Amino acid sequence: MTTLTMAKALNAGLRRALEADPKVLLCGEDIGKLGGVFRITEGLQKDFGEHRVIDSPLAESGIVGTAVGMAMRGYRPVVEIQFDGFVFPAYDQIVTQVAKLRFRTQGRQSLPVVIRIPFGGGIGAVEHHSESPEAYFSHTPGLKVVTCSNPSDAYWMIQQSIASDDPIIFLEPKRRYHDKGEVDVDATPLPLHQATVAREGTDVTLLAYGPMVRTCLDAAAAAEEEGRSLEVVDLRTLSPIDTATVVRSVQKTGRAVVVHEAQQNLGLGAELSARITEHCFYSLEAPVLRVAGYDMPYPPSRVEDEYLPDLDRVLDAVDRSLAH
Amino acid sequence: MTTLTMAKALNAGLRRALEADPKVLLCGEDIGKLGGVFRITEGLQKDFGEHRVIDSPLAESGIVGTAVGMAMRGYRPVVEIQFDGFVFPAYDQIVTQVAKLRFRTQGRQSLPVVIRIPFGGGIGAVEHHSESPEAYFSHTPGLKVVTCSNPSDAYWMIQQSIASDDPIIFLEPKRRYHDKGEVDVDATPLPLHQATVAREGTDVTLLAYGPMVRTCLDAAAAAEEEGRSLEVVDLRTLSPIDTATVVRSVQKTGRAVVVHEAQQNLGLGAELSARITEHCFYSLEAPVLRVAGYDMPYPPSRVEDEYLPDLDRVLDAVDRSLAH
Amino acid sequence: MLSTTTADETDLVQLLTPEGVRVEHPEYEFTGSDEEIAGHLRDMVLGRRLDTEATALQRQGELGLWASLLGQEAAQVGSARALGPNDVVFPTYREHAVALCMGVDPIDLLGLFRGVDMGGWDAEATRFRFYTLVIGAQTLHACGYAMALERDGLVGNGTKEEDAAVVAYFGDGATSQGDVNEAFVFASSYNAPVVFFCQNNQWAISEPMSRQSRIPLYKRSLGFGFPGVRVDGNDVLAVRAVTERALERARNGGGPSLIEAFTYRMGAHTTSDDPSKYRLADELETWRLRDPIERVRALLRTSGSVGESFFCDLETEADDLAADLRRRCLQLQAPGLGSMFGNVYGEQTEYLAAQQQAYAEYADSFEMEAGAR
Amino acid sequence: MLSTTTADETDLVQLLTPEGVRVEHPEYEFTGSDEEIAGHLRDMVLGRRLDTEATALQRQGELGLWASLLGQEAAQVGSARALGPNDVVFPTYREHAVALCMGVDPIDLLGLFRGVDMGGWDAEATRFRFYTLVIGAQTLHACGYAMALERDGLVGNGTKEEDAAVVAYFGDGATSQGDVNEAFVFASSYNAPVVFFCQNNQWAISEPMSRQSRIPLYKRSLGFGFPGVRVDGNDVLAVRAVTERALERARNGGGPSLIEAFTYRMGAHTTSDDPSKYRLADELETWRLRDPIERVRALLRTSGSVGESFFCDLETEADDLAADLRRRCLQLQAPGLGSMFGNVYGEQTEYLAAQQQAYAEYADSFEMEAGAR
Ligand SMILES: Cc1ncc(C[n+]2csc(CCOP(=O)(O)OP(=O)(O)O)c2C)c(N)n1
Ligand SMILES: Cc1ncc(C[n+]2csc(CCOP(=O)(O)OP(=O)(O)O)c2C)c(N)n1
Ligand SMILES: [Mg+2]
Ligand SMILES: [Mg+2]
Repeated sequence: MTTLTMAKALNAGLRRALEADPKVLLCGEDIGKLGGVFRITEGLQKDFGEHRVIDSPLAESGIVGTAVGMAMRGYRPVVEIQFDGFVFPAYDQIVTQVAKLRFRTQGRQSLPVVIRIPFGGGIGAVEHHSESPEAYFSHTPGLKVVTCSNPSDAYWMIQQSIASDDPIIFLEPKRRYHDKGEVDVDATPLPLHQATVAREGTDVTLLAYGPMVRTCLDAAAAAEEEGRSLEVVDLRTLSPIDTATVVRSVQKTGRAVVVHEAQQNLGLGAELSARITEHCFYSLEAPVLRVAGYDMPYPPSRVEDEYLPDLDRVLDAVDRSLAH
Repeated sequence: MTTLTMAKALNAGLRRALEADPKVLLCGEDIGKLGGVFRITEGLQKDFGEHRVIDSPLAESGIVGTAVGMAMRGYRPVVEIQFDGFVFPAYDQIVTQVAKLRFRTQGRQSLPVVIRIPFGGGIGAVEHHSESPEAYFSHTPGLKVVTCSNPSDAYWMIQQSIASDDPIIFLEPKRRYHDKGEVDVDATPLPLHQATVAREGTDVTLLAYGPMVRTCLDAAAAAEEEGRSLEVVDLRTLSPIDTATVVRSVQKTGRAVVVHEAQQNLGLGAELSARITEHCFYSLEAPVLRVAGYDMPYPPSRVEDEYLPDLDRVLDAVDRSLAH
Repeated sequence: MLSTTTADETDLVQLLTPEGVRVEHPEYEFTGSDEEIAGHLRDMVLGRRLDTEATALQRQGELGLWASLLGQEAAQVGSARALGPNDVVFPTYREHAVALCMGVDPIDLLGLFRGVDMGGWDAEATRFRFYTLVIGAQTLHACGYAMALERDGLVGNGTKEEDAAVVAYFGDGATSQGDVNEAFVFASSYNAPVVFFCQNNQWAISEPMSRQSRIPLYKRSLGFGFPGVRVDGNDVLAVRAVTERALERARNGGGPSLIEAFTYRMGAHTTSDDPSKYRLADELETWRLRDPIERVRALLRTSGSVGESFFCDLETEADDLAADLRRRCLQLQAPGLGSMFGNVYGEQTEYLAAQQQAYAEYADSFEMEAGAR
Repeated sequence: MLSTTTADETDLVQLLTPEGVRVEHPEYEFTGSDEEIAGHLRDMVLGRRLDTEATALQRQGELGLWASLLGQEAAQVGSARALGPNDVVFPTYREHAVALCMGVDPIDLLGLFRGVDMGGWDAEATRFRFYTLVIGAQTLHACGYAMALERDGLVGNGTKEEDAAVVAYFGDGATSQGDVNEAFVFASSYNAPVVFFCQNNQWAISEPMSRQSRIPLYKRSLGFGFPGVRVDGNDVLAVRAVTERALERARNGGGPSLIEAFTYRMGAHTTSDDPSKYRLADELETWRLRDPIERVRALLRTSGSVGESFFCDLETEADDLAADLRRRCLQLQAPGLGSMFGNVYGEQTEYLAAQQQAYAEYADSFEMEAGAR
């Protein structure tokens, strides 16, 4: 057991993946000498060389498109997109090429590409640096979308993603990069696409992922003081959603609140609400409520605290759910 | 009243917009002499000149990006994307630039760009030519997303979209281009963002848009023979959803089935289900059901009939809803 | 000459005139035997015949669409025959003759257009990757693949049998796409062993080359720091010579280069297209005189290196290919949708497995109904 | 000299040496008066002072981030001062000195970096469009705007007072983006009146120019059919002369051109960056000797065309600007989130209006709570 920040845990996970398999390559802007703007790849180019840790020209479509070509030849490229807001130049390559290749080849060609994206707000950044694009990718068949909420998951999930033969969008909650946590490098990790009950409770289920798991755990702790028992489910994988774990929890509590930073309209909350209603129609005591980013572009950072779901908004929704 | 195909109605609507406002420009690949691959712009370059009906280089990001620049100088560009599957190279310009400009300028700069996209399947096309990307755009604040289901709406909605000061993704159900319908060019059209009850009924509400409205109307006609009364709501605008009209209908019938071609996971059906459950929790007799594309890439055309929602699948869902 | 077909003729590498006369070029030379020339003719004739048959199949409703290569046989065969045994091709959707040369079973080319699959051949074994319909996307894949070759130690390693390179095909229209230009950037930056082979057939659907560039396309690479050359795309000998040189350079670690094969799309863009809307018949006439096949026939007839029977046998072979293609095309069935749920992921998801099962049950219910009748 | 800073020095247009000596160039000439030169110095000094103050404000937590222009003053002022009264600028995020020259109130530049807005100035009135953080996106906007100018009859119409053109700023790293290359395609295809002004400051965050291109960047345009020129980006006279020529050409209907201003990013990429990780101090030293401000000071001192008081006054003016900037920065408040719901659409949606109301009620409930305490 060691205590690591999420950033260091990711770095350690990448290092282990590079050591384990010579076919693993990292590519992206500024990931070499600089170690990435968040230092997630710090020291890796020095230790594994420029041929395996590749600084790319400033062109995201090019980064993903060349990764596709490398994967076609048996490599396992792990691509870094510098910020969430800069993934869109690569969107075409991701949705028309990465997501579809296996299907187009009738399952014959796998495309083990991992696309790492630091995502979400809360770090006081300028525009385009705080986006939550997960729904765009989750709606796309052929991709898998995962996100970690703590250092241990970060360490394991990045390795599992690299080992997966499916293309994976790996979302890193950048505001949690410096959160510390225990990492047991000898543990047997949970299966990658399994959700986990991060805290047990009986009254209302909070469904969250990535940066909002911490927020929900805090909310649950606060609620406990008021005598309310909230269960927190950390989805971990956004596509495919682990419906079984979600349904199990909601069938128990009868109430669900989904929490995410992304804009509400057609966000993950919509899908979770639809699935929960389909599966738990008779056990639901209240409609699934959503606490999400408002449906506007991400605002200037000085007001992001008002924009982002926080403990108060979560508890407010819990109150509304219980009032039903 | 004249009878027109949807293709001709769009052509007539574009013509009228070009006549009405010298600031209206059309841009896109092959829209000039060829009149577009679907002939929607047929004859317009001849009549309005190369300066207003502009054949663009083969580059979608360029098409949308230059349209942004033209709109900044007071023009009202109407962009044609040749097929749904080719909008993604322009995705960055659409979501980071087109969608955000007004917000970034604190409401001072409007960006009246219309992006026309023939969408959906059912025409026996090769890959990338049958996509339904509406959820990607609907999740993006700052955009409005509309789609027509009949020639009259096509005629009016394209003009209303061009007149709108907001950027609009205008989705044209290409499999309905040759459907005929009455167009009254002197009518007063419905407001652009209002849904309409395309057929009244009492037992179950079918929610559809674009190509699936025809399918749902057919299903309702077939159901009538079995003594079932289905109401069909044509959403017309996918963002913002006209929640009031949807809720009114579902409160009446107590049951809803959403039908779309797009993949189910995080499709419009998810959002509609979530909203309906929020607003109609106590009047819902069954969970909102979804009839949608399966969550795989659009398949080869010889099996698209099995992939696409059809009358039978809609009626099957109606049965399941009523069985609750 | 028409504006769209005006080239800096002086820039054009040509080794065989439209009249079938071999000419010298200061830099390039075709060193193959007469037999090889006859082989190239055969490739071109078979390619054309395949194309004609597919077009006919489309007209008869057996294919949903076809993208004809008519007029581009020399560009395709000349470049394909320049490939070494390890070289890999990333095509667009029109390189049917390249596919033939690389040993793709022609029937496998039809699946995409018939709507039964998205490519039926073995991309690995044939070294002919799948068709790409999104304009330009494959140029980046080619570049990445080339970078991977280098990482595999297969570039400039002094072992001719091992060295490999990549050819990325694309059209004149594609040169406007961001992806293609980014591919130029990456190839240049990493000195990747990739040959960018642009078939400038003068048209991108209805748009003439002049809409995409006001200078000859082969000059594009000058802006990115690697060489470009324009070759008479209807001259199979010149195309072969030029491509061979570029591939050798790439395999040896010399980096990328761009070839513009100056040719002409004799047919419609695809069977859905109607070129009469946007181009003049004159243009077609001009280019008919430059037919890539006729000039080789003329050469072989003049040189007498093959007997008349060669031509007859070739016709027969082509007809057989066509007949066989037709017969097998009619049998080409799509696998059921049910089987496709398994092709989305390597590790199937519960969610999709459930959809698959629901679909199967739903489909069964119809069959049962039908059976009950 | 270091590899990243090696230029084909012979290609470089220079009119003022680092030592402050005016030199001749066969093609370009700076024709402005000494007064104008003094004016340029003033612009550069104010730009640098603004930059220093903003950097300090960031260190003190008053700004979230700052992108320093240090070292690029001549490239920015020289190009901005070449603009005619109708010309329009599409900047990146670093053109603070251009903004100053165009009359943008410096405080308005801070909003984005303080996190209170995304651009506070009037883009219409100042003809200085908003900053664009997505690398390269603005080059297409610039190109479209230029196409619109042409449609407005404001290009080459013979009336100097009316003619207009556009300048698109971008960096060396940006040249790799698809969008920038597509902007080259569109500008070339439509002969749009746009000057592509690339500030090659040798670095894209941690990546040296050589990662983006192996040939000088000004040559990129040769691949697209329009002229490119490399100018000493630390020589304000040369930049001005070169940009003036390019703008005139554009306004007259001569079409696009590319200028590569060869300069150096003396500071970090932004205040979040740590250049010691990736570049050597030596490089900085080399470039310090080419400081864009010092050479003009030297020239003015030698020529004696301004008195010593000019320099003193300028220091005072700069200090005042800085003090004023600081004072106003501290007062810069974000409008409440509540007001922003109204900025998403021209025609507000019911859905968002409802969110706005819910937000207002929710926010009020806290205020009431707070009030009740
Ligand atoms: C990204 C994208 N945009 C648009 C299209 C539609 N489209 C298919 S082929 C074509 C023209 C291609 O021209 P060119 O590159 O010259 O190749 P050619 O067809 O002439 O071989 C277009 C616009 C597409 N397939 N992909
Ligand atoms: C599309 C996109 N990708 C990545 C980034 C992150 N980023 C911001 S500035 C920068 C480097 C830009 O370098 P250059 O174009 O040379 O401009 P400079 O900052 O040197 O002025 C990068 C990679 C971005 N803003 N946009
Ligand atoms: Mg072409
Ligand atoms: Mg730079």
